[in-house]
Amino acid sequence: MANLQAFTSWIADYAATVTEQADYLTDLDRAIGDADHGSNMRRGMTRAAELAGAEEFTGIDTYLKKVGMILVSNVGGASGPLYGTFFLRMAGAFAEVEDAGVEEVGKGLRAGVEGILARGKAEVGDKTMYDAWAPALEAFDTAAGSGSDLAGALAAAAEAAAKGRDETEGLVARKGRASYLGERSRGHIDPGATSSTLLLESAARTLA
Amino acid sequence: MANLQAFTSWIADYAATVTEQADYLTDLDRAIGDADHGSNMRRGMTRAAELAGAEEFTGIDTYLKKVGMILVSNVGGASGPLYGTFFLRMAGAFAEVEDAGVEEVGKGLRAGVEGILARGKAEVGDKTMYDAWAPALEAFDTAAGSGSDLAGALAAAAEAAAKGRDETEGLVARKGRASYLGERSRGHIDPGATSSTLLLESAARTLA
Amino acid sequence: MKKLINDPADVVVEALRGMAAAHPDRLRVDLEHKVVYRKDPIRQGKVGLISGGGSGHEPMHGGLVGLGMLDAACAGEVFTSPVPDQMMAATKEVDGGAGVLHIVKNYTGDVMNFEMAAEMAAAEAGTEVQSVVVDDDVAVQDSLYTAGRRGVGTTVLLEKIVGAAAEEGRSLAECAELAHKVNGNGRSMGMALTSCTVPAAGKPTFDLAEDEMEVGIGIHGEPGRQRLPLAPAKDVAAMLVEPILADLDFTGDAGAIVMMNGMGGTPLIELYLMYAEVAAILEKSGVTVARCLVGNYITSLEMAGCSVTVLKADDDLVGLWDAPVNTPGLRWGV
Amino acid sequence: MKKLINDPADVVVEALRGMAAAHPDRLRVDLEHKVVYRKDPIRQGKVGLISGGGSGHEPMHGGLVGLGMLDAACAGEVFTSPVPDQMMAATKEVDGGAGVLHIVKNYTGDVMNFEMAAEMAAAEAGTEVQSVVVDDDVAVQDSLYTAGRRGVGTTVLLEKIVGAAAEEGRSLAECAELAHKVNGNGRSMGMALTSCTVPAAGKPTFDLAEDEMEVGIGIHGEPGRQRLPLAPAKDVAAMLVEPILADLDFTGDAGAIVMMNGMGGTPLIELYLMYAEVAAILEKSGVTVARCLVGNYITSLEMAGCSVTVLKADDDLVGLWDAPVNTPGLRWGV
Ligand SMILES: Nc1ncnc2c1ncn2[C@@H]1O[C@H](COP(=O)(O)OP(=O)(O)O)[C@@H](O)[C@H]1O
Ligand SMILES: Nc1ncnc2c1ncn2[C@@H]1O[C@H](COP(=O)(O)OP(=O)(O)O)[C@@H](O)[C@H]1O
Ligand SMILES: [Mg+2]
Ligand SMILES: [Mg+2]
Ligand SMILES: [Mg+2]
Ligand SMILES: [Mg+2]
Repeated sequence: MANLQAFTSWIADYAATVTEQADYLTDLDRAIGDADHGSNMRRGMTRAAELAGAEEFTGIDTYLKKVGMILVSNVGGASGPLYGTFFLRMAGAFAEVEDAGVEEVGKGLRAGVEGILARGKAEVGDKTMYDAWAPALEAFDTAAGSGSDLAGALAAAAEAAAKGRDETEGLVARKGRASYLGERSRGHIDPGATSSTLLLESAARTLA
Repeated sequence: MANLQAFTSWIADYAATVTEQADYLTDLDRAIGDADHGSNMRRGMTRAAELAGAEEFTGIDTYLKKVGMILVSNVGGASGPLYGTFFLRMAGAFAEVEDAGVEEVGKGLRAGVEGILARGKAEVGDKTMYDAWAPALEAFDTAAGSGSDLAGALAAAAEAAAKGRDETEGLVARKGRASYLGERSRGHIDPGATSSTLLLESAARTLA
Repeated sequence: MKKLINDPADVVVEALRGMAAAHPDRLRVDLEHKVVYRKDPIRQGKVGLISGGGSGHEPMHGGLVGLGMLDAACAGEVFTSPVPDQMMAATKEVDGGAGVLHIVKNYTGDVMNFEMAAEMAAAEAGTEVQSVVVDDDVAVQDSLYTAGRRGVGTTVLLEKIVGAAAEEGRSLAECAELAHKVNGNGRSMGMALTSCTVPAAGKPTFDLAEDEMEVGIGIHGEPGRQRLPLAPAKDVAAMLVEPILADLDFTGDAGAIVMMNGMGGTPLIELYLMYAEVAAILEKSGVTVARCLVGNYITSLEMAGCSVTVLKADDDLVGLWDAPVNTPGLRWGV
Repeated sequence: MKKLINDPADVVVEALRGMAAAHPDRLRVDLEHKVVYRKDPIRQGKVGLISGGGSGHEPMHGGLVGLGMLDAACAGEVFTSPVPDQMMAATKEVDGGAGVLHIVKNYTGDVMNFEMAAEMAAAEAGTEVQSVVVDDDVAVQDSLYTAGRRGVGTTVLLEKIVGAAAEEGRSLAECAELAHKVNGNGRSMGMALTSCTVPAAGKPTFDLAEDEMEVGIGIHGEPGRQRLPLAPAKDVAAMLVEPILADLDFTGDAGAIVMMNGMGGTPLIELYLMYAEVAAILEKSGVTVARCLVGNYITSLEMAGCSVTVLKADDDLVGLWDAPVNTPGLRWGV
C-alpha cells in the first residue's frame, strides 16, 4: 500500500535518479535528438521535488496534480507535456484514495499512459517512451491478475519497461525528433523510453 | 654583366622560388601576421613573370617598370606597394643601360630600397624587410668598393640579407602587422625579410 | 565548450536581458515568462501574432518581434520548446480583440506545448486562438505515420508576410488562411559543416570529421539525413536546391522569395558565395527570384552551415513582403 | 578547412557575384575591379565616399554601400588590402564634382595602397581626394615609432555618420573633419575564442586550446596581445570595456554610440548576452548609451569572438546616426 508519503518519496527518488543520469539521458538524446533530454528531466523533476515538497497536500491526487503542473510549466520540449500529462491524468485515479494498492496504482498508471497516448499519438514500435509503457502496463496487469501485490506488479512493470526500452534500439523512429533521422535512428536506445523505465524502477523502489 | 634577358630570368627564377616557398612564407606570416605573405608574393610574382614575359621590351628599365606596376596592381597588402615601389624605383636607374654591371645594379638596388623606405618609413631594427635590405646594400657596396664583380657583390648582399633576416627573430616589431603583437612578436623571423633575402639570392643566381 | 556565456543555466534569460538593453525603443521583455513583446501595447482590432520555440535560433523569434511582424515571441530553453505558461501569458497580452494566431514549428514538443496553451487560453480567457504549424523541411520524408516534416526557414518568411497582413487589418481567419498558404508554398533544405554545442550539454551534439558534412539537418544541432564527403559550394548548392525544386513547382509568374540562411557560424562571405550558386541554379530551372534575403535568420547556435528556403510567391505575398517591417532582425520601409 | 567555397582563389569574386545577385536593386558590382557601387550614379555635388580593405570582414565594406553610407567599396583578397587600381577606378566613378573621401583602416598595407591611389588619382584626373585613417584599437599601444593602432570597429560607425553627412550635402572638407572627429572619439577592443582560416592558407592562423582565448585581437585572424584562460562573459566584457574607458572619457551629455560586434562565428544569442554585460559596465561607469548595434558588422571570417566599440557622441553625431541608411548590412528610415 502506498500513501501520500510514499508518492512523495517516489518523486524525490526519481528526481535524484534523473539528476544522476542526466548526462546519460542527454547522451542518448545527442545520438538521435537534440541533446537535451537529460537537462529537461533534471530541470523538471528537481522543481517538482522542491516545489511540491514544500507544500502540504491533502491527498495523493492533489499532490500528483501539482507534480504534473510543475512539469508542464517547467520542462518544455516533448517530455514536458508528455510527463506532465502523465501525472495530471494519473492524479485523477487517486481521488479520495489515501492508501493505494495494486488496483489503484494500476488504474493510475493506465490513466497516465492514456494521457501520453492522447498527447503524443504514438504507437508501439514508433521508438518512443510508449515502447516502454505499453509492455509495462501489460506486465503490471498480468502480475496483478495473477495475485501479485503492488511490489510484485511494479517490479514486473519495471522489468517489462526495461525490455521495451532495450528493444527501441533496433527500431526506426516514426515519432519525435528521432524520426527525422530515418534509418539512421536505428541502433540507438530511445531517451524517453529510458527515462520512463527509470520512473517505473523508482516506483518499484518507493511505492511498495 | 646583366642584360634584359638576365633580368627576365631573375623575375622568372624569383617567381618560381616564391611559389615553391609560398607555404613557408605564409607560415612565417601566420605566426606574427595574417597568414597571407606567401599567397601575396606567389600571386604577384606569377603575374609579373607571365604578363611581363609575354611582352617585348626595349630596355631593362621599361621591363622592371612593368614588373613594378604588375606588383602594385596585383598584390595589395603591405608587400604589394613595397615590392612594387622597389622595382619601379629600381627601373629608373637603368635608363639607357643595356648591360648592367656592378655599378648600375648597385645604383638600382639603392634606388629600390630608397623606395621601400619612402613608402614604409621603417628603420633598422623595426623587424621588417628593411632589416634584410639595409645590411645587404652595405655589403654590396663594400664588395663593389673592394673590386668585386657583380656576381661577388650580389653574393655578398644575399649573405648579408640572410644574416639580417635571421636577426629579425630576436626583434620586437615596430612596423607592419607584427607590431600589434608587441613582445609576442619576438622569437619569429619576419616574412618580408625572408622574401627579400630570397629575391637577392635569386639575383645572385641569375644576374651575374 | 567555447562560448561567451556565464552559467549555462542562465544563457537564455541573460541573452533576453541583452535584447531588452539593446532595443528599449522597440521591445519590452518579460524576463519572468521569457517573452519578448513589442514596446507598445497591441492596437485594438489587430490580430495578435505569437511565435516561439527553443532558443538558439536567433534572431528568430525574439529578433523578429516588432511592427509588421510578431507581437510576441516565447523563448524556451536552448533547443527546448517553451512551456504553455509562456504562450498563455503572451496570448493574453497580445489579444486586441481580434484573436491571436500561434505560429508553431512542427516539432513534437512545440506542437504539444502550443496545443496545451491554446486549450488553456481558450478555457480561461475566451481568447480566440488559431494555430498554424510550419512543416517545410524537404530533408524529411512526409508521411501520415511519422511526426512529419520539420518547421524551418519558411517560418521566417511566414512571420514577415502574415505580420504585414495582421498590420494591415486582416482578420484572424484571413491571417490563418494566409499562413497556411505560405506554409504550403515554402520549402527548405539545410546542411552543416560542423555541429553545435548545447550550453547545458557542454559538448558537441555530433562529431564530424574534417572532410565530412551533414546534409539534411534541421535547426537543433541534430544529425542530418546523410553524412557526405565535403563538397564544393557549387555541389552543396545543388544538393540543397534540387530536392526543393523536386518537391514543388516554383515557376510561377510572380516568382519566388528566396532565403539563403546561415546556421550561425558561417560568415557572410560564404553565404553570398553560396547565394551566387543558388541563384544560378534557380535561373537555369526557370525560377525567377522576386525577393531574397542573405544572412543569419534561423540559426542553430554556432553551427557552421546553411539552408535554402524557396517560397512560391504571388502578387499578394510580394506586396506583403515589401510592407514596412521594424524588428531587430529585419527592417525596411520605416 | 571547412568552408562553403569552391576554389580558394575565387572566393572574393564569387562572393561579389553573390552580392550582385542578391541586391540588384541597390548595388552594382564591377567584378573586374572588385568594386561594389551604389546602383545609381553619384548625385552631382555630393562628396563621394570610398572605403575598402581586405575581404573577410563582411558586411564591411561592400555590405555598407548604399544610400546614406558608402558610394563604393574596394574588395581586396581575403585579409589583403586592395590595390591602387581599384581605388582609382572607384574614385573616378564616384567623383560627383565635390571631391572624394577615402576611408582607410590603419594597416600598413591599406595605408600604402590608398596613398598610391590618391597620388595617382590626383595626378591623372584632378579629382580632389582626402583621406581619413581610422586607428581606434586600444589593444595596440599607440606610439610615434610604431605602425600605431589598428583600424577596427569605429570604421563602421564612421562610415554611417560621414555617409549621412555627405548625403545631406556637406563639403569634402566638412566630411573629412567629421571623419577625423569620429575617429578621435571612437575606441574598440576585441577578443577571440577561436582562430579563423584564410582560404588560400588552408589552415587556422593560430591554435587555441579548448580552455584559452586571445584578448586584444584585430580583424585579420592575427593573434592578440594576450593569451588568457577562457573566462565568463562578465569578465570578458570587463576586459574589453575597461581599456576603452581608460583611454577616453565617454561621460558626455549626448552619451555614446555602442557597437557589440561579432567576429563572424559567434551567434547572436551570445552577442546579446555579452551586450547585457557591456551595458551594465557602461551604466556603472556613468556612460549613457544613446544608440547601439548588436550583430556581425566587422568580422574576421568564421572566427568566434567579439569586439566592443564605444563612440563618444554629440547631437550632431546622433542626428547623423539616425539619418536614413539603406545598405545590405545596415538599414533604417527608408
Ligand atoms: N509523439 C510522441 N509520443 C510519445 N513520446 C514521444 C513522442 N515524441 C517524442 N517522445 C519522447 O520524447 C523523448 C524526447 O524528449 P526530449 O528530448 O526531452 O524532448 P525534445 O524531443 O523536444 O527535445 C523521446 O526520446 C521520446 O521518447
Ligand atoms: N613599414 C614597413 N616597411 C617595410 N616593410 C614592411 C613595413 N610593414 C610591413 N612590412 C613588410 O611586409 C611584410 C608583410 O607583408 P604581407 O604579409 O604581404 O602584407 P600584410 O602585412 O599587409 O598582410 C612584413 O613581413 C614586413 O617585412
Ligand atoms: Mg531532446
Ligand atoms: Mg600578411
Ligand atoms: Mg529539445
Ligand atoms: Mg594581409
